[in-house]
Amino acid sequence: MILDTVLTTSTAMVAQTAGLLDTDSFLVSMLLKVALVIGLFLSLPLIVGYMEHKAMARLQHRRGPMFAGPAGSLQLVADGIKFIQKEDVIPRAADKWVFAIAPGMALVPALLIFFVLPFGPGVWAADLELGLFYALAITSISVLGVMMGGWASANKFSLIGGLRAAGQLIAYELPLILAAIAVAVQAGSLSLVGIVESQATFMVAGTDINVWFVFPQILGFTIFFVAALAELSRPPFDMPIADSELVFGYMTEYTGLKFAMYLLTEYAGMVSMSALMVVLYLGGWQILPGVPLPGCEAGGGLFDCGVLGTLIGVGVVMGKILMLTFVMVWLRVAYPRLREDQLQRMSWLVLVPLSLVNLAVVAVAKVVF
Amino acid sequence: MSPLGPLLLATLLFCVGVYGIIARRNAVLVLMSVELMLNAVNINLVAFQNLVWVGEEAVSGQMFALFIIAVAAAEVGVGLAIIFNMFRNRASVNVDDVDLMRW
Amino acid sequence: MTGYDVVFVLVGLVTAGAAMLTVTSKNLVHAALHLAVTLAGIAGVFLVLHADFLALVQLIVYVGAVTVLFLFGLMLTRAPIGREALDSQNRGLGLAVAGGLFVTLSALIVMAYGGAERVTPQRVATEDIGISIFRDWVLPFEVLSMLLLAALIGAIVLARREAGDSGEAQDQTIIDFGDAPRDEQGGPGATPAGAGGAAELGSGDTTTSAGERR
Amino acid sequence: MSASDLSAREISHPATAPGENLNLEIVGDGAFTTADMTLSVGPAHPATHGVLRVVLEMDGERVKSAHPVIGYMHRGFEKLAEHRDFRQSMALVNRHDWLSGMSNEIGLVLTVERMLEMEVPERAQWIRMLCAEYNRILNHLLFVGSYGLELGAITPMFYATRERERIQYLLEAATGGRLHYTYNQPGGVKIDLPKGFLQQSVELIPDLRKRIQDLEDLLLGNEIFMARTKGVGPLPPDVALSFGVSGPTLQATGIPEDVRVTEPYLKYDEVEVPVPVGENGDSWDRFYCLLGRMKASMYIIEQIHDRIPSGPVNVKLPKMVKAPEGSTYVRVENPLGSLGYWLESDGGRTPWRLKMRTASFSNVQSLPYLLEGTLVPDAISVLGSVFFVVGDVDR
Amino acid sequence: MGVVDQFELPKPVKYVFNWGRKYSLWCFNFGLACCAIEFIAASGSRHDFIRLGVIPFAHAPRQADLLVVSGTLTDKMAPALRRLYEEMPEPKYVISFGSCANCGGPYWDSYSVTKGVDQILPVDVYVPGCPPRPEALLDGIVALQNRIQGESLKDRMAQRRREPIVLRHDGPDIAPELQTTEGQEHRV
Repeated sequence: MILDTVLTTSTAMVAQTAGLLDTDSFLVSMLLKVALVIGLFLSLPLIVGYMEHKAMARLQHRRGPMFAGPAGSLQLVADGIKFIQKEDVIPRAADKWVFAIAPGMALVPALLIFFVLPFGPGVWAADLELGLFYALAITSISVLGVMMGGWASANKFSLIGGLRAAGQLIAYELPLILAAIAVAVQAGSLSLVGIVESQATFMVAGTDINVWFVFPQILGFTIFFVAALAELSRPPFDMPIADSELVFGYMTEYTGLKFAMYLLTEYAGMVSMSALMVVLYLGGWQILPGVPLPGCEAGGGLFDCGVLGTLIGVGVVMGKILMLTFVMVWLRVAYPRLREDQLQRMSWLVLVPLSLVNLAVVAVAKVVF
Repeated sequence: MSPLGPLLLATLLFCVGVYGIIARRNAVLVLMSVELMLNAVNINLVAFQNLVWVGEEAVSGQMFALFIIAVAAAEVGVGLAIIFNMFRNRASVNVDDVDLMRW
Repeated sequence: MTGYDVVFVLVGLVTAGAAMLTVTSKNLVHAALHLAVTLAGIAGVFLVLHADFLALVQLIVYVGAVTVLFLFGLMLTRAPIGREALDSQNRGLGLAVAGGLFVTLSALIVMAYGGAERVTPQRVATEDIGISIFRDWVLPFEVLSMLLLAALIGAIVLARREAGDSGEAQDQTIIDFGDAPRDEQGGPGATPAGAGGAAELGSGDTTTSAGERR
Repeated sequence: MSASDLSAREISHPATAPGENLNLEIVGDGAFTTADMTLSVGPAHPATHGVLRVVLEMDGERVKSAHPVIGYMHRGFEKLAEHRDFRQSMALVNRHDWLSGMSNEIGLVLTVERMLEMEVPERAQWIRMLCAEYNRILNHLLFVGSYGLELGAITPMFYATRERERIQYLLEAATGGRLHYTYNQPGGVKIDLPKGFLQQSVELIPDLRKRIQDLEDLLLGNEIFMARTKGVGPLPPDVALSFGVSGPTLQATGIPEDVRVTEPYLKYDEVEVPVPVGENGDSWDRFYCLLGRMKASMYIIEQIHDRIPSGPVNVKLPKMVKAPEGSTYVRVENPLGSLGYWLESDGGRTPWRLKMRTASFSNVQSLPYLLEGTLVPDAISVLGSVFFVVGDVDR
Repeated sequence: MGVVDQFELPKPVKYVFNWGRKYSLWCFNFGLACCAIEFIAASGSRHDFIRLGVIPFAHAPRQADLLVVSGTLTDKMAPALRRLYEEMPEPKYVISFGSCANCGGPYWDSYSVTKGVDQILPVDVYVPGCPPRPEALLDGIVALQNRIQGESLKDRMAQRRREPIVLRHDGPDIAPELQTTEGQEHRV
């Protein structure tokens, strides 16, 4: 299933063999989906970045970017254009190949996750049977790019940053996965679309009140959110790039486009983690629990929406993503940074046990009700 | 597809692993070579199940592969811990140097 | 030739090449990175064989955890990683054994399966794997969990540095001023972006050279 | 000056803790040294706000020893002062500790006035106190902000600058300067406070109190902040005294030393000066004392509002101020601790020697003691909370 | 880089590229002395140069486009500054902020002070004052931005010495772009 997606996209041009590409329209729709995913991958992080600029500014009694584009909305576009023009410096002591590949290694997983994320009714590139598992697996390999960059830079600050990032990612992957497993248990599915679907039909036991998984699993949601913050190295867990200690962590030596790739990775990670949370806990493109989208009443109420319904659905998902990313920005504004060992202690002594308890409770509840 | 390809690839990986174990003397690299061999076995198991005994109900091949992956992870954890200890005690991770009991 | 074959050949070539680089690489960290490519390639092979679940497990456990653990260890210990330290004297022996083994085994395989008919790989639903684990394999599964627990504890105990154990080798404070110019390349200049650390890690000559220079 | 000039000798004589002898000889065959790493933090590292350089010997992330390297900001003030008369020196003296220009000026004018045995009008003394206390709040606000920044909280800095702007606006109205006032002169202050100054000042204080409460809520009670600062870098009182540490860093160790109380100058003996003290001398206590001192300053300012008399603000000075032959030493409570000027005059129009004892210099001396054995993030936490201004260290 | 500064770009492309550089000045504050405090004030809530696209989140010189040297540069510090400047990738801009950085300022006769950072690196904008007000920095930034909008990257890379912008005291108090009225020409 995963392979089919990959096959049709990557070998569409070379493998003109029977069985793979049955119709032209299939190819076209596949290309469209790839274009859509890449478009979202390049645009959503910019929106989140702009939101961060402005939200931070407002929370700090400032105005934020004002002159690049209307109300500074093109600030990140300007940044991008600037990065293209910057000199590409590779330190002499650096390991050139690893140094050059590392940002790409970080960027590609961030892009790959976007292929399974549902951004609205029918708006996804692939609905994998193992979608959730796929997303978590891809998340776990993004650390390689960070470690490679940290090591290859030939800079002590970079090295420590890379090591911290690795330790942090390993530590927080466990609670993240355990929290996600609890959702999968409750939904009885690993498919992201299937999880959204099961949230639409999940009732409080004994009644017909529809709720999202965030209500029965508020603990799991909290754990997932905290672990996601740590995975993304967002404040208050931004030790790998702690400016006052490590200058810029693993990014210290990176210039121009390579640095921009790391930045894009960070913001794309914010988007994909938020989208995962929306899917897992916040009911996907449902406006409110039990309220179907307009136009979607026909085919089961979730997938067969008209154009209007689809657009509204996408809007709802984007709104929820922005809401979650805003909370991340809010935390950045409000909190100082933890210490590395405190972070590890918090993961192993608090989050992992709690997520195990959460999983056990959900499993028991699933059997009992 | 034919089972020949995966089986040959697995053989190659296994032999590369054997070469690594014999030729390398850095303990970490030896550990890596062991991982290569284990993975070669995994390919074999999956290939036999999915390509050779097609249509059987049991999923023993994948099951074995899963167990091997889990055991290998444990092995790396303990193995690296042992190597660190060795580095700490002997300031070296050469397997040739670990001959304290020999003489 | 189906699309699967094409993909398999591509993935297989990458995997085999990366595996060979893993055992011949002169640089320890490069070896670990090649290993990561190899393991990811094997995940690709699993995909071709329609073992999706296994492929993702491979990604999470091997690429996401084991390789990272290797890299972590290498970067943390700064083991002597010079070129001569990597290979032992019996490279020829290794080549002979591995080559002989490969020829023998592949000949056997070709004889046994050379004429096997082409089949579409069997797809096993994830659900079936789950059912299988908890119906047919539950005892090994529990034993495995005990093993993992034991390994976890064992690794912690082994790697843990006992209190008071740390200073033993370094009760003298050693400030390596001899390294300062090379570390910082002409300036207490301050900055972050100095060339330093990984040069030692990468070329790995620090241990010896620092000792010799004195 | 480059790294190659940085011989072993140069770094190897940092002040060590009393009774502790760092063995800087290169010993052993180096087999284990590869696990250690020398990290040179600064002089342009974000953590050292200013250009202090700290060389850290690290084992993993643990600091084995730390050696501050000072002198990157040495501008030769003491020498320059020998070629400027007292009124000209005033322009330089507020620049060595650029965050507390007013207190520096007061220190120097008090020294000169004591040499000249000059009577200063009452109102001038009260105005000096008022401005000095505002200056103290300005200084502490910046440290509150930058300390938050070092721990990864960005917002306190912005809140602090906002309040600083308001105070600076006020002081600018009186003195004409935002940072460097050059407001004092021997015998008083340059000009009287402008009309409406006191009114605005009275209105400002309640606002300020509210904003500082906001800052306190944002940091002091924050769980992460507490986790990062409680018990980090504790400084025992006796060690602090032996290093000559003063100001909030000393008060945090539990010693209520404050020159305004123990050796009052200006009119500090006529107002009540609360002195906050800490318990353990750790980073949290130091930060707490910083906030406490701001509150104390606001309390003092309110007392000044009630008691400031009217009258002249300066005396007529001769064309050339010549200090009589002799020497004197005056110490005042700078925002960062006790500041002392020792003035030796040969009767000329410039000092024969003007020697400073600055708070920051002594505070920095305690760094090797404090940083040893900490983790890098804790080292940053300590660096930020041992309050110093690099210009004040290097002069 | 590498390509875009080798050739004279077509006008629309040049406009867009210049626009990008103009509004994305990631700035590295080489805060040395008193002026650094005014720099902080300029980044703070009231003056907020992030409005102008000057992002102060570049913690390392590698990501910076704009180097603001604020404060007294001593001879001991000078090599570090030069090295920092070298570490910044092209195209890079330098603002000398404050009298000390411009010419030594009140330390003109000190034995340990470098009299002017232009002795060791090319300066684009001199902002006078001791210390200059935050508004003066904003003014300097806007002047620099106007220059960036009009410049040709190829020419800039080709020339070693640049004609600096010196802000005069008789300019408006606030940068023209921040004013509602028409800005005046206020540079030499």
